[in-house]
Amino acid sequence: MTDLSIDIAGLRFKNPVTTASGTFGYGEEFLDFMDVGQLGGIFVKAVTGKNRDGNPYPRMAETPSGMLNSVGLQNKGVTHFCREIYPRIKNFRTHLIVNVSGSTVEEYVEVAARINELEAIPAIELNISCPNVKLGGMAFGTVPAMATEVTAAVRKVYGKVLMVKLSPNVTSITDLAKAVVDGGADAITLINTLLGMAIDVNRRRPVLSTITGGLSGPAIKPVALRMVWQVHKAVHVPLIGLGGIMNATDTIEFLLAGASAVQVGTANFIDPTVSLKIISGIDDYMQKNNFKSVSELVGALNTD
Amino acid sequence: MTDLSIDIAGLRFKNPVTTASGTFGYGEEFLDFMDVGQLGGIFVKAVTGKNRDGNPYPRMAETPSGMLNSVGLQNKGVTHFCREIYPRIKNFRTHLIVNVSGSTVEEYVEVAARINELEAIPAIELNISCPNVKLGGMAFGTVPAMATEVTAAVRKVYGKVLMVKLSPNVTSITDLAKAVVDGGADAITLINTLLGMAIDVNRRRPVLSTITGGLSGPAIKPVALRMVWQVHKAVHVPLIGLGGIMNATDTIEFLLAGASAVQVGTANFIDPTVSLKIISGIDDYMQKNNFKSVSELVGALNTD
Amino acid sequence: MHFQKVIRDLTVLSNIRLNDRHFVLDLMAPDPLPTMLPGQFAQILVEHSPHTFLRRPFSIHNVDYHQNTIRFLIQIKGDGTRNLSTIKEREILNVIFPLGNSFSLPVTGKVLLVGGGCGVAPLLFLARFLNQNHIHPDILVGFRTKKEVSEIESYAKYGNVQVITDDGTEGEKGLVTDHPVFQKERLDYRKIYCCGPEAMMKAVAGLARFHGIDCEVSLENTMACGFGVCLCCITPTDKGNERVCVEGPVFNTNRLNWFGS
Amino acid sequence: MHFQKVIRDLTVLSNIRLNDRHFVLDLMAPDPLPTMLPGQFAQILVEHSPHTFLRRPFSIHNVDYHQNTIRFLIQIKGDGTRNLSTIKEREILNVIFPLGNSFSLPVTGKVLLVGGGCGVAPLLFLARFLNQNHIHPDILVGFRTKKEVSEIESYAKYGNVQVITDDGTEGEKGLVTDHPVFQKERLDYRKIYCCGPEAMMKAVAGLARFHGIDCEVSLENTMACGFGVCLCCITPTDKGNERVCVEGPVFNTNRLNWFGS
Ligand SMILES: Cc1cc2nc3c(=O)[nH]c(=O)nc-3n(C[C@H](O)[C@H](O)[C@H](O)COP(=O)(O)OP(=O)(O)OC[C@H]3O[C@@H](n4cnc5c(N)ncnc54)[C@H](O)[C@@H]3O)c2cc1C
Ligand SMILES: Cc1cc2nc3c(=O)[nH]c(=O)nc-3n(C[C@H](O)[C@H](O)[C@H](O)COP(=O)(O)OP(=O)(O)OC[C@H]3O[C@@H](n4cnc5c(N)ncnc54)[C@H](O)[C@@H]3O)c2cc1C
Ligand SMILES: Cc1cc2nc3c(=O)[nH]c(=O)nc-3n(C[C@H](O)[C@H](O)[C@H](O)COP(=O)(O)O)c2cc1C
Ligand SMILES: Cc1cc2nc3c(=O)[nH]c(=O)nc-3n(C[C@H](O)[C@H](O)[C@H](O)COP(=O)(O)O)c2cc1C
Ligand code: FES
Ligand code: FES
Repeated sequence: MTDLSIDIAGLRFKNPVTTASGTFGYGEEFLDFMDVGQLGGIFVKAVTGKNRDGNPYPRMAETPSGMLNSVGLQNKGVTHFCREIYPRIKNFRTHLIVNVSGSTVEEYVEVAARINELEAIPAIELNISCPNVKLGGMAFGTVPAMATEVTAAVRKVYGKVLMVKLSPNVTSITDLAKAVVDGGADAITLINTLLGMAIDVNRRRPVLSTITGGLSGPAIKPVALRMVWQVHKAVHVPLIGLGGIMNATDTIEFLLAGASAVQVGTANFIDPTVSLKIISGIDDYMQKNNFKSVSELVGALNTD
Repeated sequence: MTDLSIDIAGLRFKNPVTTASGTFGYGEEFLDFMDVGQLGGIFVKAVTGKNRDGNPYPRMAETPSGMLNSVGLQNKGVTHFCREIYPRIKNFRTHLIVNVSGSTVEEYVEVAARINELEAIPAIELNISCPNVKLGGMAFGTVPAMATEVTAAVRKVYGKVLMVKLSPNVTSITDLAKAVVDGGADAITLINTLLGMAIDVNRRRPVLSTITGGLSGPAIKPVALRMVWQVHKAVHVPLIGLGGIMNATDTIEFLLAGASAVQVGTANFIDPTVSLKIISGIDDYMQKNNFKSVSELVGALNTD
Repeated sequence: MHFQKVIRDLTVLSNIRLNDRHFVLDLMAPDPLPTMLPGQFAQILVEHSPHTFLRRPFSIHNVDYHQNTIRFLIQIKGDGTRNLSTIKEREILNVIFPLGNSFSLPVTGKVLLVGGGCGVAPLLFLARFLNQNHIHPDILVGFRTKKEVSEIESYAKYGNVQVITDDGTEGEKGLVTDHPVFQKERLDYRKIYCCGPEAMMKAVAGLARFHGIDCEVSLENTMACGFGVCLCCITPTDKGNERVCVEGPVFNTNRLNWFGS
Repeated sequence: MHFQKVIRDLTVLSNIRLNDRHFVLDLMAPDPLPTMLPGQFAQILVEHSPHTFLRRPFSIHNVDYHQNTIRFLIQIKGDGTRNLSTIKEREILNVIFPLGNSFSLPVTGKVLLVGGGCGVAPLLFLARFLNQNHIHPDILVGFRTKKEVSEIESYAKYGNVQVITDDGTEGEKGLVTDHPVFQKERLDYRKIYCCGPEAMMKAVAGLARFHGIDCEVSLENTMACGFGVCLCCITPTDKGNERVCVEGPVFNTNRLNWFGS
């Protein structure tokens, strides 16, 4: 038997396979398909200060080995989350981590402070890919100083494990990683979606109502792996890697590149049980290659 | 009959379909397969000041709907190009455009000045994705001031059509586009490859000798389209779009997003004759949709 | 009402080509099928199609609980459906089902089913279901042309079928709303169930509304997951943005914003 | 020497499974085949395989100019070859060929062909070609185990075949270099042609060099285009980085940097 458990900033995960925010709902929709208690963790979908309707339809376009979405953080706000959702899911036997989003530093702080009070939530993941409404719509995650600022502000009110999720749409991912570590991040998730676009030539219109949207799926895996590897060399906090993971092999690639855990995103849409298959696939790989603990794989890429 | 010809900075292309640098050699290898004179143009592979051996093997990794390469500008240098290659290809009945690369401003200028003397070459394409050896390896194409500087320096010695090819690995592609227009670019090509990585889990090693490499193919098309559209709104020089084009539909998407012409890259490896199929596919589309001139399609995306 | 959703490898029992653009797939499950209702759909995984990344949603056309078979009526649109059209007997398809809500239980009185093109798919199951509930519906099906008219005998088992074609090569000529059943004096239905292209559903819903008839439609939408987690498939309703794959695909047209506010 | 390269839709004439991991494809052209030589290869497009983006290179195993057929011997490695292994008669494959250089024209005197596993593919065509040039080669073929030993009769038509298996279940036991032909006193060949896994080719090349025998190998490599434009497939030679798909795949081992400098 191999040891799949892994420590991330003092939090023990039973295995390194978690599900990505926005692709797993609150986990409830998966109960028909699987025992969610077998997952390393669930990153529940983005929670903002107030209710958000999200963007108009159409919100999705299929692309080669991927998809674009422009859901736009649709959710009923933090109060609804705490009152309605949390009681329904708090007994799932896995780490529940809330993806915290906002358009101002104040909104991030408000949501983080409210989530801090929920006993069964051991960590949050700050989603800093959102445009900062006060600073002309430039995303928090694209300017290092802004990234440090929002992380530090949340750090003040949030006492548990603070993860920050980075956007890949930047010239230097390592600058952003260092910026959030400076702000007090305990761990870094990467990557969020690449900004992309799809066009319908028959209608001569963008497919998405928002014109551009976020690209996810296997198409982005090479970029995601590269960023995990670059950040792994640049900072000393644990990393959670994602982007196009479809199977155990993809997952092991992220671990080797330096991720301590992974998130499965778009793949959940194609096979809702894929995470469990990945967990057993990692175990197979470790047995075949004589690894005892999954932590031996983390950053074990041989580059000489 | 539709009119497929298009003007780019005063240069008339017989149609908007050209082939991308590094994916079409010097055109000679395609003579068995097709009449290259039917192409709008050929962007020949990168030419540098001196001979370059390129990177060690392995230089290629297949990825979902794409591939990574780390060829590394292998070529025999500008003198060899002018003496040996140019005489062999100068009578191809299509626009031959040389992709000019370097590691210092001086190298770009030297190569551009030499190519300026070749009568049958009506334009060059500056490839500013290369790392600047004098400035710590940061690519010319990622820092606007550096991009302006190298463009302006080449502008001084190069009298014909000056195109600059941008790297997508930046936070703001429009800043870079404006920078090269400031430097005197007549047209902008976008995009070059996305920086990515592939890992072999059996050997626990990177697949590429250089660890990271350039991602091309359909996987990057959504990102490329988004950048063409953003730049089309931001600057007023003609654009040449590329990234993942496999067929006429993809091409029309780029034209609608704002490109005046396209380059076909990785697709040449899969079907060496694909460019000719694309040309006739555009004609079909125009006939079906009652367009007379291909220029009517450029930027014709309806976004209200 | 919660329907247990399952992921199953189903075996292709038959793949019958109806015409150039349509085919019927019968899939068989090894174990008993879960309960499903008309209007629900399935998400089919299309392997071997390089241009089909996500699953493809298809309405349940019919179910046979005795033989453990489930039937789909599919129109060839792009790579995914083209690929499915070539699948052979004994091959395996991975399917998630049943998904979404269903047409609401029938009221007493006359009801009309209106289907256009491939939108007829859920109506066969619905007609049978109404029949089991002692309702003999009127069924109006529209096709482009005679060559595409199909399965009329199947519908005829459960109701009075009328056909209309765009080009008049069979039945009446015109769009479904041109059909005599929509003449004012005959519009004495308690309910209209409609499925087809959005423009058609809007036209039918408009007539129904004008005559004060309850109308339910089955919406199409681009779906990534099909089971409620991606929020890609929303439609604006009186309750805000609702998911077509969970709160739909069947909506009472009074709840949609089709008629302005 | 320039070989006219063509892109053709070829029809699958037969797909014969040799064992768990190997199969032989016969493809037929509608028009006369271009001239090709042993050592050259083809790039096959694998459709219907979502994980196969680029073409796949395979050596020409044999050619029949009268019947316009070309044969490939293929080992199942990943998705692309697995997909090809299921292709049926009459299906179409798009193929670019002939690509690359060829084994050099034979010298007089004894020659040895050494193939390991799937590396035997180009050697059948080569053996036939040598035969046509009045050379009767010794042919040593290595396999993992008896079950994988195949096509021995085909080789036997053109030379003296000897078999060695890793597990000794047929012929000698061990790696090809363990075979008695490599015993010093018997190594009186003028030339050795070798194709197989790189480690095997290096071992054979080392022995050949030690005994002063000319040795040609056919290199594998990851290829994007296969016809010389991408520069992905280079190998270091005495002339710098050369393209395996154009200047190769066959190289005289003296030109490679296998033995240090
Ligand atoms: C709830 C529901 C039930 C459906 N029932 C049936 C049915 O019973 N029979 C039938 O033939 N079709 C049905 N459809 C439509 C069917 O899903 C699409 O025709 C199919 O997904 C097209 O796939 P493709 O790969 O062939 O085409 P593509 O090449 O992907 O696209 C062709 C066209 O179909 C549209 N489309 C693509 N993917 C989807 C998607 N996931 N959802 C909706 N539209 C899409 C595209 O916008 C495009 O215009 C249903 C759709 C929904 C949402
Ligand atoms: C000149 C040449 C001639 C060849 N002749 C034969 C032959 O006659 N019979 C035969 O069975 N095989 C031959 N091969 C090897 C064959 O091309 C690969 O086994 C095949 O491409 C694997 O494809 P796949 O999709 O099944 O495997 P993948 O899943 O793509 O990969 C499986 C393994 O094969 C390697 N591989 C993948 N793509 C290539 C590629 N384009 N070139 C080389 N290696 C690759 C990968 O590194 C990996 O280790 C030849 C290769 C070359 C370069
Ligand atoms: C439909 C959809 C909704 C998403 N919503 C969120 C979100 O609310 N917050 C967030 O941080 N990331 C969100 N993401 C991004 C994913 O969590 C993930 O970073 C991205 O999809 C890349 O991983 P993948 O390729 O495995 O899907 C969303 C992605 C998709 C496809
Ligand atoms: C093998 C290979 C070599 C390339 N060499 C060059 C080069 O020398 N100069 C350059 O500007 N771009 C080079 N590129 C980038 C392409 O020109 C093009 O920008 C990129 O591949 C995206 O287009 P595609 O997806 O259509 O291939 C190369 C790409 C590939 C795949
Ligand atoms: S398709 Fe994902 S929520 Fe409906
Ligand atoms: S594979 Fe492209 S040059 Fe050899």
